[in-house]
Amino acid sequence: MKAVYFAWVRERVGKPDEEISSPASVVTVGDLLDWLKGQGEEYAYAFENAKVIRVALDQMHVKHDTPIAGAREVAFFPPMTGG
Amino acid sequence: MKAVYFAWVRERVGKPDEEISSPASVVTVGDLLDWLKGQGEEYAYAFENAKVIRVALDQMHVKHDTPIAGAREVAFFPPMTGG
Amino acid sequence: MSTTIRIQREDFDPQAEADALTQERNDVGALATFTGFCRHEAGALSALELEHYPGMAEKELQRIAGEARARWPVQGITVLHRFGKIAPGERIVFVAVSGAHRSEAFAACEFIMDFLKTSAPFWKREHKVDGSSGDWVEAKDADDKALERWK
Amino acid sequence: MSTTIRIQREDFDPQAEADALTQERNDVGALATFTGFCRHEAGALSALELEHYPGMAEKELQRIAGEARARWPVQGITVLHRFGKIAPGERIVFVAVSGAHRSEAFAACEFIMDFLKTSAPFWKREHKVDGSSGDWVEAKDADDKALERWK
Repeated sequence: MKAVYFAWVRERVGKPDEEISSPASVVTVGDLLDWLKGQGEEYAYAFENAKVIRVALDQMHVKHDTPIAGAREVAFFPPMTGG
Repeated sequence: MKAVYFAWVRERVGKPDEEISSPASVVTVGDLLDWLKGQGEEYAYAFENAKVIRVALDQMHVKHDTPIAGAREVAFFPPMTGG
Repeated sequence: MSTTIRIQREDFDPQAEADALTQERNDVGALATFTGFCRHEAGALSALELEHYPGMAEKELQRIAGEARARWPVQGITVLHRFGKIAPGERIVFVAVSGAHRSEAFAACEFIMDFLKTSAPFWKREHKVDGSSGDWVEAKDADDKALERWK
Repeated sequence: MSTTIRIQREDFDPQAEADALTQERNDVGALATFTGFCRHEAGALSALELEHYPGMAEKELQRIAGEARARWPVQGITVLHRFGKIAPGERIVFVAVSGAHRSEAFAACEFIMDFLKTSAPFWKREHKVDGSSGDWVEAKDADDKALERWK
Protein backbone atom coordinates (compact mmCIF):
# COMPACT_ATOMS: atom_id res chain seq x y z
CA MET A 1 0.00 0.00 0.00
CA LYS A 2 1.23 3.46 -0.85
CA ALA A 3 1.15 5.95 2.01
CA VAL A 4 1.13 9.68 1.23
CA TYR A 5 1.60 12.53 3.68
CA PHE A 6 0.66 16.19 3.42
CA ALA A 7 1.43 19.50 5.15
CA TRP A 8 2.91 19.15 8.64
CA VAL A 9 2.36 15.39 8.65
CA ARG A 10 4.64 15.19 5.59
CA GLU A 11 7.20 17.44 7.26
CA ARG A 12 7.26 15.40 10.44
CA VAL A 13 7.44 12.03 8.68
CA GLY A 14 10.17 13.53 6.49
CA LYS A 15 8.94 12.22 3.13
CA PRO A 16 5.97 12.81 0.83
CA ASP A 17 5.17 9.16 0.25
CA GLU A 18 6.40 5.59 0.67
CA GLU A 19 5.35 1.98 0.33
CA ILE A 20 4.19 0.50 3.62
CA SER A 21 3.33 -3.04 4.50
CA SER A 22 1.41 -3.46 7.71
CA PRO A 23 0.90 -6.80 9.51
CA ALA A 24 -2.35 -8.74 9.28
CA SER A 25 -3.38 -7.49 12.74
CA VAL A 26 -3.84 -3.99 11.28
CA VAL A 27 -7.49 -3.91 10.19
CA THR A 28 -8.75 -0.35 10.47
CA VAL A 29 -7.35 3.10 9.73
CA GLY A 30 -6.98 3.55 13.50
CA ASP A 31 -4.96 0.33 13.74
CA LEU A 32 -2.73 1.60 10.94
CA LEU A 33 -2.13 4.90 12.76
CA ASP A 34 -1.20 3.01 15.93
CA TRP A 35 1.15 0.74 14.00
CA LEU A 36 2.80 3.68 12.19
CA LYS A 37 3.45 5.43 15.53
CA GLY A 38 5.69 2.50 16.41
CA GLN A 39 7.75 2.73 13.23
CA GLY A 40 10.17 5.39 14.45
CA GLU A 41 10.50 8.75 16.16
CA GLU A 42 9.37 10.69 13.10
CA TYR A 43 6.16 8.67 12.93
CA ALA A 44 5.60 8.93 16.67
CA TYR A 45 5.93 12.73 16.30
CA ALA A 46 3.70 12.98 13.21
CA PHE A 47 0.95 10.91 14.75
CA GLU A 48 1.33 11.86 18.43
CA ASN A 49 -2.16 13.35 18.42
CA ALA A 50 -3.79 10.76 16.20
CA LYS A 51 -7.29 12.15 16.78
CA VAL A 52 -6.58 15.25 14.65
CA ILE A 53 -5.15 13.29 11.72
CA ARG A 54 -7.45 13.08 8.71
CA VAL A 55 -7.21 9.99 6.54
CA ALA A 56 -8.22 9.23 2.97
CA LEU A 57 -8.33 5.77 1.39
CA ASP A 58 -7.95 5.89 -2.39
CA GLN A 59 -8.63 9.63 -2.23
CA MET A 60 -11.88 9.41 -0.26
CA HIS A 61 -12.20 10.76 3.29
CA VAL A 62 -12.70 7.96 5.82
CA LYS A 63 -13.16 7.67 9.57
CA HIS A 64 -10.59 6.02 11.80
CA ASP A 65 -12.78 2.95 12.26
CA THR A 66 -12.91 2.24 8.52
CA PRO A 67 -11.22 -1.04 7.43
CA ILE A 68 -8.25 -0.45 5.14
CA ALA A 69 -8.82 -3.72 3.29
CA GLY A 70 -8.22 -3.39 -0.42
CA ALA A 71 -7.03 0.21 -0.45
CA ARG A 72 -4.09 0.95 -2.74
CA GLU A 73 -3.35 4.42 -1.37
CA VAL A 74 -3.72 5.81 2.14
CA ALA A 75 -3.22 9.51 2.83
CA PHE A 76 -2.57 11.20 6.17
CA PHE A 77 -2.96 14.93 6.66
CA PRO A 78 -4.02 17.68 9.08
CA PRO A 79 -7.47 19.31 8.96
CA MET A 80 -7.88 21.15 5.67
CA THR A 81 -7.30 24.90 5.45
CA GLY A 82 -7.97 25.73 1.81
CA GLY A 83 -10.33 28.27 0.34
CA MET B 1 -48.49 68.67 -2.70
CA LYS B 2 -46.91 67.00 -5.71
CA ALA B 3 -48.28 63.55 -6.53
CA VAL B 4 -46.17 61.16 -8.62
CA TYR B 5 -47.30 57.88 -10.15
CA PHE B 6 -45.31 54.92 -11.40
CA ALA B 7 -45.76 51.80 -13.53
CA TRP B 8 -49.39 50.76 -14.04
CA VAL B 9 -50.61 53.35 -11.55
CA ARG B 10 -49.10 56.02 -13.82
CA GLU B 11 -50.66 54.42 -16.88
CA ARG B 12 -54.10 54.25 -15.31
CA VAL B 13 -54.02 57.79 -13.95
CA GLY B 14 -52.73 58.89 -17.35
CA LYS B 15 -49.99 61.23 -16.17
CA PRO B 16 -46.65 60.89 -14.39
CA ASP B 17 -47.25 63.62 -11.84
CA GLU B 18 -49.47 66.53 -10.89
CA GLU B 19 -50.14 69.04 -8.16
CA ILE B 20 -52.96 67.92 -5.87
CA SER B 21 -54.73 69.78 -3.12
CA SER B 22 -56.73 67.61 -0.77
CA PRO B 23 -59.31 68.94 1.72
CA ALA B 24 -58.53 69.27 5.43
CA SER B 25 -60.50 66.09 6.16
CA VAL B 26 -57.74 64.08 4.43
CA VAL B 27 -55.32 63.21 7.24
CA THR B 28 -53.66 59.89 6.41
CA VAL B 29 -52.28 58.26 3.28
CA GLY B 30 -55.37 56.02 3.33
CA ASP B 31 -57.65 59.08 3.41
CA LEU B 32 -55.76 60.50 0.45
CA LEU B 33 -56.22 57.27 -1.53
CA ASP B 34 -59.97 57.34 -0.80
CA TRP B 35 -60.21 60.97 -1.83
CA LEU B 36 -58.24 60.39 -5.05
CA LYS B 37 -60.59 57.52 -6.01
CA GLY B 38 -63.39 60.08 -6.15
CA GLN B 39 -61.51 62.43 -8.50
CA GLY B 40 -62.48 60.70 -11.74
CA GLU B 41 -62.71 57.36 -13.53
CA GLU B 42 -59.00 57.13 -14.13
CA TYR B 43 -58.29 57.52 -10.40
CA ALA B 44 -61.06 55.07 -9.49
CA TYR B 45 -59.43 52.55 -11.86
CA ALA B 46 -55.87 53.20 -10.64
CA PHE B 47 -56.79 52.87 -6.98
CA GLU B 48 -59.63 50.31 -7.23
CA ASN B 49 -57.59 47.87 -5.15
CA ALA B 50 -56.08 50.39 -2.75
CA LYS B 51 -54.60 47.69 -0.51
CA VAL B 52 -51.95 46.80 -3.08
CA ILE B 53 -50.88 50.40 -3.70
CA ARG B 54 -47.53 51.30 -2.15
CA VAL B 55 -47.03 54.87 -1.03
CA ALA B 56 -43.97 56.99 -0.35
CA LEU B 57 -43.96 60.38 1.35
CA ASP B 58 -40.97 62.47 0.37
CA GLN B 59 -39.37 59.33 -1.06
CA MET B 60 -39.74 57.18 2.05
CA HIS B 61 -42.02 54.13 2.18
CA VAL B 62 -44.99 54.68 4.51
CA LYS B 63 -48.01 52.69 5.60
CA HIS B 64 -51.53 53.73 4.72
CA ASP B 65 -52.21 54.94 8.25
CA THR B 66 -49.34 57.43 8.16
CA PRO B 67 -50.39 61.10 8.36
CA ILE B 68 -49.51 63.05 5.22
CA ALA B 69 -49.00 66.28 7.15
CA GLY B 70 -46.05 68.27 5.87
CA ALA B 71 -45.12 66.03 2.95
CA ARG B 72 -44.15 67.84 -0.23
CA GLU B 73 -44.24 64.79 -2.49
CA VAL B 74 -46.45 61.72 -2.38
CA ALA B 75 -45.78 58.77 -4.67
CA PHE B 76 -48.16 55.94 -5.58
CA PHE B 77 -46.98 52.75 -7.22
CA PRO B 78 -47.47 48.97 -7.42
CA PRO B 79 -45.35 46.47 -5.47
CA MET B 80 -41.74 46.72 -6.62
CA THR B 81 -40.35 44.25 -9.15
CA GLY B 82 -36.75 45.33 -9.63
CA GLY B 83 -33.58 43.31 -9.26
CA MET C 1 -15.60 51.19 3.82
CA SER C 2 -16.95 52.70 0.61
CA THR C 3 -20.56 52.36 -0.43
CA THR C 4 -21.20 52.87 -4.14
CA ILE C 5 -24.76 53.12 -5.43
CA ARG C 6 -25.42 53.79 -9.10
CA ILE C 7 -28.61 53.72 -11.13
CA GLN C 8 -27.88 53.97 -14.81
CA ARG C 9 -29.22 53.17 -18.26
CA GLU C 10 -25.99 51.73 -19.64
CA ASP C 11 -24.44 48.36 -18.83
CA PHE C 12 -21.66 48.08 -16.27
CA ASP C 13 -18.42 46.13 -15.94
CA PRO C 14 -18.65 43.69 -13.01
CA GLN C 15 -14.93 42.98 -12.97
CA ALA C 16 -14.02 46.66 -12.81
CA GLU C 17 -16.46 47.09 -9.92
CA ALA C 18 -15.07 44.04 -8.13
CA ASP C 19 -11.50 45.24 -8.64
CA ALA C 20 -12.41 48.66 -7.25
CA LEU C 21 -13.65 47.00 -4.05
CA THR C 22 -10.78 44.60 -3.56
CA GLN C 23 -7.97 46.94 -4.49
CA GLU C 24 -9.05 49.87 -2.37
CA ARG C 25 -7.67 48.26 0.77
CA ASN C 26 -5.33 45.39 1.33
CA ASP C 27 -7.11 43.30 3.95
CA VAL C 28 -9.93 41.99 1.80
CA GLY C 29 -10.30 38.25 2.25
CA ALA C 30 -13.69 37.69 0.67
CA LEU C 31 -15.78 39.10 -2.15
CA ALA C 32 -19.34 37.96 -2.74
CA THR C 33 -21.14 39.19 -5.83
CA PHE C 34 -24.55 38.77 -7.37
CA THR C 35 -25.52 39.60 -10.94
CA GLY C 36 -29.12 39.50 -12.12
CA PHE C 37 -29.84 38.99 -15.82
CA CYS C 38 -32.82 39.40 -18.07
CA ARG C 39 -34.00 35.86 -18.85
CA HIS C 40 -35.21 34.84 -22.30
CA GLU C 41 -38.42 33.30 -20.93
CA ALA C 42 -38.37 30.56 -23.56
CA GLY C 43 -37.85 33.02 -26.39
CA ALA C 44 -41.12 34.92 -25.87
CA LEU C 45 -39.49 38.05 -24.45
CA SER C 46 -37.87 40.72 -26.62
CA ALA C 47 -36.95 43.02 -23.72
CA LEU C 48 -37.69 44.07 -20.19
CA GLU C 49 -38.32 47.76 -19.64
CA LEU C 50 -37.34 48.98 -16.21
CA GLU C 51 -38.99 52.05 -14.75
CA HIS C 52 -37.73 53.55 -11.52
CA TYR C 53 -38.40 56.41 -9.13
CA PRO C 54 -35.39 58.68 -9.54
CA GLY C 55 -34.14 60.00 -6.23
CA MET C 56 -36.01 57.50 -4.10
CA ALA C 57 -34.35 54.52 -5.80
CA GLU C 58 -30.88 55.78 -4.84
CA LYS C 59 -32.06 56.60 -1.29
CA GLU C 60 -33.58 53.15 -0.79
CA LEU C 61 -30.45 51.40 -2.01
CA GLN C 62 -28.34 53.57 0.31
CA ARG C 63 -30.67 52.73 3.19
CA ILE C 64 -30.51 48.98 2.45
CA ALA C 65 -26.70 49.10 2.19
CA GLY C 66 -26.65 50.96 5.53
CA GLU C 67 -28.78 48.25 7.16
CA ALA C 68 -26.41 45.60 5.84
CA ARG C 69 -23.47 47.50 7.38
CA ALA C 70 -25.31 47.73 10.69
CA ARG C 71 -25.66 43.93 10.72
CA TRP C 72 -22.32 42.70 9.41
CA PRO C 73 -18.75 44.07 9.60
CA VAL C 74 -18.28 44.30 5.86
CA GLN C 75 -15.84 46.53 4.00
CA GLY C 76 -17.03 47.78 0.59
CA ILE C 77 -20.54 47.60 -0.84
CA THR C 78 -21.43 48.28 -4.48
CA VAL C 79 -24.99 48.22 -5.79
CA LEU C 80 -25.70 48.98 -9.45
CA HIS C 81 -29.13 48.85 -11.05
CA ARG C 82 -30.04 49.60 -14.65
CA PHE C 83 -33.20 51.17 -16.01
CA GLY C 84 -34.66 51.44 -19.51
CA LYS C 85 -34.92 48.63 -22.03
CA ILE C 86 -32.86 45.54 -21.30
CA ALA C 87 -32.58 42.67 -23.76
CA PRO C 88 -32.57 38.97 -22.78
CA GLY C 89 -29.12 37.96 -21.59
CA GLU C 90 -28.20 41.46 -20.46
CA ARG C 91 -27.32 42.41 -16.90
CA ILE C 92 -29.93 44.22 -14.81
CA VAL C 93 -28.47 44.42 -11.30
CA PHE C 94 -25.13 43.89 -9.59
CA VAL C 95 -24.33 43.69 -5.88
CA ALA C 96 -20.81 43.18 -4.56
CA VAL C 97 -19.71 43.04 -0.93
CA SER C 98 -16.13 42.73 0.30
CA GLY C 99 -15.05 41.77 3.79
CA ALA C 100 -12.46 40.00 5.86
CA HIS C 101 -14.43 36.72 5.91
CA ARG C 102 -16.85 34.96 3.64
CA SER C 103 -19.89 34.52 5.88
CA GLU C 104 -20.55 38.24 6.30
CA ALA C 105 -19.85 39.00 2.64
CA PHE C 106 -22.34 36.33 1.53
CA ALA C 107 -24.96 37.37 4.07
CA ALA C 108 -24.76 41.09 3.30
CA CYS C 109 -24.86 40.45 -0.45
CA GLU C 110 -27.97 38.26 -0.25
CA PHE C 111 -29.63 40.60 2.29
CA ILE C 112 -29.16 43.54 -0.05
CA MET C 113 -30.64 41.62 -3.00
CA ASP C 114 -33.62 40.43 -0.94
CA PHE C 115 -34.48 43.94 0.23
CA LEU C 116 -33.71 45.51 -3.13
CA LYS C 117 -36.29 43.20 -4.72
CA THR C 118 -39.08 44.22 -2.37
CA SER C 119 -38.34 47.81 -1.40
CA ALA C 120 -36.28 49.54 -4.10
CA PRO C 121 -38.70 51.41 -6.40
CA PHE C 122 -38.17 49.65 -9.73
CA TRP C 123 -40.83 48.10 -11.92
CA LYS C 124 -40.44 45.74 -14.85
CA ARG C 125 -42.63 45.63 -17.93
CA GLU C 126 -42.35 42.89 -20.53
CA HIS C 127 -42.05 43.45 -24.24
CA LYS C 128 -42.87 40.33 -26.27
CA VAL C 129 -41.26 39.21 -29.50
CA ASP C 130 -44.69 39.40 -31.15
CA GLY C 131 -44.57 43.17 -30.66
CA SER C 132 -47.09 43.32 -27.83
CA SER C 133 -46.18 45.07 -24.62
CA GLY C 134 -47.80 46.26 -21.48
CA ASP C 135 -47.58 43.32 -19.11
CA TRP C 136 -46.12 44.59 -15.88
CA VAL C 137 -44.24 41.88 -14.01
CA GLU C 138 -46.10 40.93 -10.85
CA ALA C 139 -44.42 40.92 -7.48
CA LYS C 140 -43.66 37.42 -6.23
CA ASP C 141 -44.64 35.93 -2.89
CA ALA C 142 -41.25 34.22 -2.89
CA ASP C 143 -39.62 37.64 -2.68
CA ASP C 144 -41.65 38.59 0.37
CA LYS C 145 -40.90 35.23 1.98
CA ALA C 146 -37.19 35.72 1.35
CA LEU C 147 -37.25 38.58 3.85
CA GLU C 148 -38.32 36.33 6.70
CA ARG C 149 -34.88 34.85 7.24
CA TRP C 150 -33.51 38.30 8.05
CA LYS C 151 -35.94 38.99 10.90
CA MET D 1 -25.53 22.26 -16.69
CA SER D 2 -21.74 22.37 -16.89
CA THR D 3 -19.52 21.80 -13.88
CA THR D 4 -16.00 23.16 -14.23
CA ILE D 5 -13.38 22.28 -11.62
CA ARG D 6 -9.82 23.50 -12.02
CA ILE D 7 -6.85 23.41 -9.68
CA GLN D 8 -4.02 25.49 -11.00
CA ARG D 9 -0.92 27.42 -10.02
CA GLU D 10 -1.64 30.50 -12.15
CA ASP D 11 -4.24 33.19 -11.46
CA PHE D 12 -7.61 33.09 -13.20
CA ASP D 13 -9.95 35.62 -14.78
CA PRO D 14 -13.23 35.78 -12.80
CA GLN D 15 -15.06 37.74 -15.50
CA ALA D 16 -14.13 35.24 -18.21
CA GLU D 17 -15.37 32.43 -15.96
CA ALA D 18 -18.59 34.28 -15.17
CA ASP D 19 -19.17 35.03 -18.86
CA ALA D 20 -18.64 31.37 -19.73
CA LEU D 21 -21.42 30.41 -17.30
CA THR D 22 -23.91 33.06 -18.30
CA GLN D 23 -23.40 32.88 -22.05
CA GLU D 24 -23.58 29.11 -22.39
CA ARG D 25 -27.36 29.18 -22.19
CA ASN D 26 -29.91 31.91 -22.48
CA ASP D 27 -32.12 31.39 -19.47
CA VAL D 28 -29.70 32.46 -16.75
CA GLY D 29 -31.36 34.88 -14.34
CA ALA D 30 -28.87 34.83 -11.50
CA LEU D 31 -25.14 34.50 -10.98
CA ALA D 32 -23.63 34.31 -7.50
CA THR D 33 -19.86 34.36 -7.16
CA PHE D 34 -17.35 34.19 -4.36
CA THR D 35 -13.70 35.10 -4.58
CA GLY D 36 -11.28 34.42 -1.74
CA PHE D 37 -8.13 36.51 -1.45
CA CYS D 38 -4.86 36.26 0.45
CA ARG D 39 -5.12 38.88 3.20
CA HIS D 40 -2.14 41.03 4.19
CA GLU D 41 -2.55 40.21 7.90
CA ALA D 42 -1.44 43.71 8.91
CA GLY D 43 1.64 43.55 6.73
CA ALA D 44 3.26 40.59 8.49
CA LEU D 45 2.64 38.11 5.68
CA SER D 46 4.78 37.90 2.57
CA ALA D 47 2.89 34.98 1.01
CA LEU D 48 0.69 32.01 1.61
CA GLU D 49 1.87 28.70 0.22
CA LEU D 50 -0.89 26.32 -0.71
CA GLU D 51 -0.24 22.60 -0.77
CA HIS D 52 -2.85 20.22 -2.13
CA TYR D 53 -3.46 16.52 -2.72
CA PRO D 54 -3.49 16.20 -6.51
CA GLY D 55 -6.24 13.94 -7.72
CA MET D 56 -8.19 13.92 -4.49
CA ALA D 57 -8.61 17.72 -4.52
CA GLU D 58 -10.36 17.61 -7.92
CA LYS D 59 -12.48 14.65 -6.83
CA GLU D 60 -13.61 16.35 -3.62
CA LEU D 61 -14.54 19.55 -5.46
CA GLN D 62 -16.50 17.50 -8.00
CA ARG D 63 -18.24 15.67 -5.16
CA ILE D 64 -19.15 18.94 -3.40
CA ALA D 65 -20.44 20.46 -6.65
CA GLY D 66 -22.52 17.31 -7.16
CA GLU D 67 -24.02 17.63 -3.68
CA ALA D 68 -24.93 21.24 -4.41
CA ARG D 69 -26.67 20.12 -7.63
CA ALA D 70 -28.58 17.47 -5.72
CA ARG D 71 -29.90 20.15 -3.36
CA TRP D 72 -30.65 23.07 -5.68
CA PRO D 73 -31.77 23.33 -9.32
CA VAL D 74 -28.76 25.34 -10.44
CA GLN D 75 -27.35 25.59 -13.95
CA GLY D 76 -23.57 26.05 -14.18
CA ILE D 77 -21.01 25.58 -11.41
CA THR D 78 -17.39 26.70 -11.62
CA VAL D 79 -14.87 26.07 -8.85
CA LEU D 80 -11.26 27.21 -9.26
CA HIS D 81 -8.56 26.83 -6.60
CA ARG D 82 -4.94 27.84 -6.84
CA PHE D 83 -1.92 26.17 -5.29
CA GLY D 84 1.67 27.28 -4.77
CA LYS D 85 2.81 30.66 -3.43
CA ILE D 86 0.16 33.36 -3.37
CA ALA D 87 1.00 36.95 -2.44
CA PRO D 88 -1.25 39.19 -0.31
CA GLY D 89 -4.02 40.67 -2.42
CA GLU D 90 -3.99 37.79 -4.89
CA ARG D 91 -6.96 35.51 -5.56
CA ILE D 92 -6.92 32.01 -4.05
CA VAL D 93 -10.33 30.54 -4.80
CA PHE D 94 -13.32 31.31 -7.00
CA VAL D 95 -16.79 29.78 -6.97
CA ALA D 96 -19.53 30.81 -9.39
CA VAL D 97 -23.03 29.38 -9.65
CA SER D 98 -25.63 30.33 -12.25
CA GLY D 99 -29.32 29.58 -12.08
CA ALA D 100 -32.78 30.79 -12.93
CA HIS D 101 -33.28 32.44 -9.54
CA ARG D 102 -31.11 34.08 -6.94
CA SER D 103 -31.88 32.03 -3.84
CA GLU D 104 -30.53 28.76 -5.23
CA ALA D 105 -27.49 30.44 -6.80
CA PHE D 106 -26.58 32.08 -3.46
CA ALA D 107 -27.22 28.91 -1.46
CA ALA D 108 -25.23 26.62 -3.75
CA CYS D 109 -22.32 29.08 -3.91
CA GLU D 110 -22.06 29.40 -0.13
CA PHE D 111 -22.59 25.65 0.38
CA ILE D 112 -19.70 24.89 -1.97
CA MET D 113 -17.41 27.34 -0.17
CA ASP D 114 -18.33 25.98 3.26
CA PHE D 115 -17.60 22.39 2.26
CA LEU D 116 -14.54 23.31 0.24
CA LYS D 117 -13.07 24.90 3.38
CA THR D 118 -13.47 21.79 5.50
CA SER D 119 -13.17 18.86 3.09
CA ALA D 120 -11.13 19.81 0.03
CA PRO D 121 -7.52 18.70 0.66
CA PHE D 122 -5.66 22.02 0.64
CA TRP D 123 -3.35 23.32 3.34
CA LYS D 124 -1.98 26.81 3.82
CA ARG D 125 1.42 27.70 5.19
CA GLU D 126 2.40 31.27 6.03
CA HIS D 127 5.57 32.96 4.89
CA LYS D 128 6.40 36.06 6.92
CA VAL D 129 7.98 39.26 5.69
CA ASP D 130 10.84 38.69 8.16
CA GLY D 131 11.82 35.64 6.09
CA SER D 132 10.56 33.05 8.54
CA SER D 133 8.20 30.37 7.38
CA GLY D 134 6.70 27.17 8.54
CA ASP D 135 3.52 28.16 10.33
CA TRP D 136 0.75 26.03 8.97
CA VAL D 137 -2.60 27.79 9.20
CA GLU D 138 -4.81 26.08 11.76
CA ALA D 139 -8.30 24.94 10.90
CA LYS D 140 -10.98 27.19 12.36
CA ASP D 141 -13.93 26.16 14.52
CA ALA D 142 -15.98 28.74 12.62
CA ASP D 143 -15.51 26.70 9.46
CA ASP D 144 -16.83 23.55 11.12
CA LYS D 145 -19.75 25.50 12.56
CA ALA D 146 -20.57 26.92 9.12
CA LEU D 147 -21.52 23.39 8.03
CA GLU D 148 -24.31 23.12 10.57
CA ARG D 149 -26.74 25.26 8.61
CA TRP D 150 -26.64 22.76 5.73
CA LYS D 151 -27.74 19.77 7.80
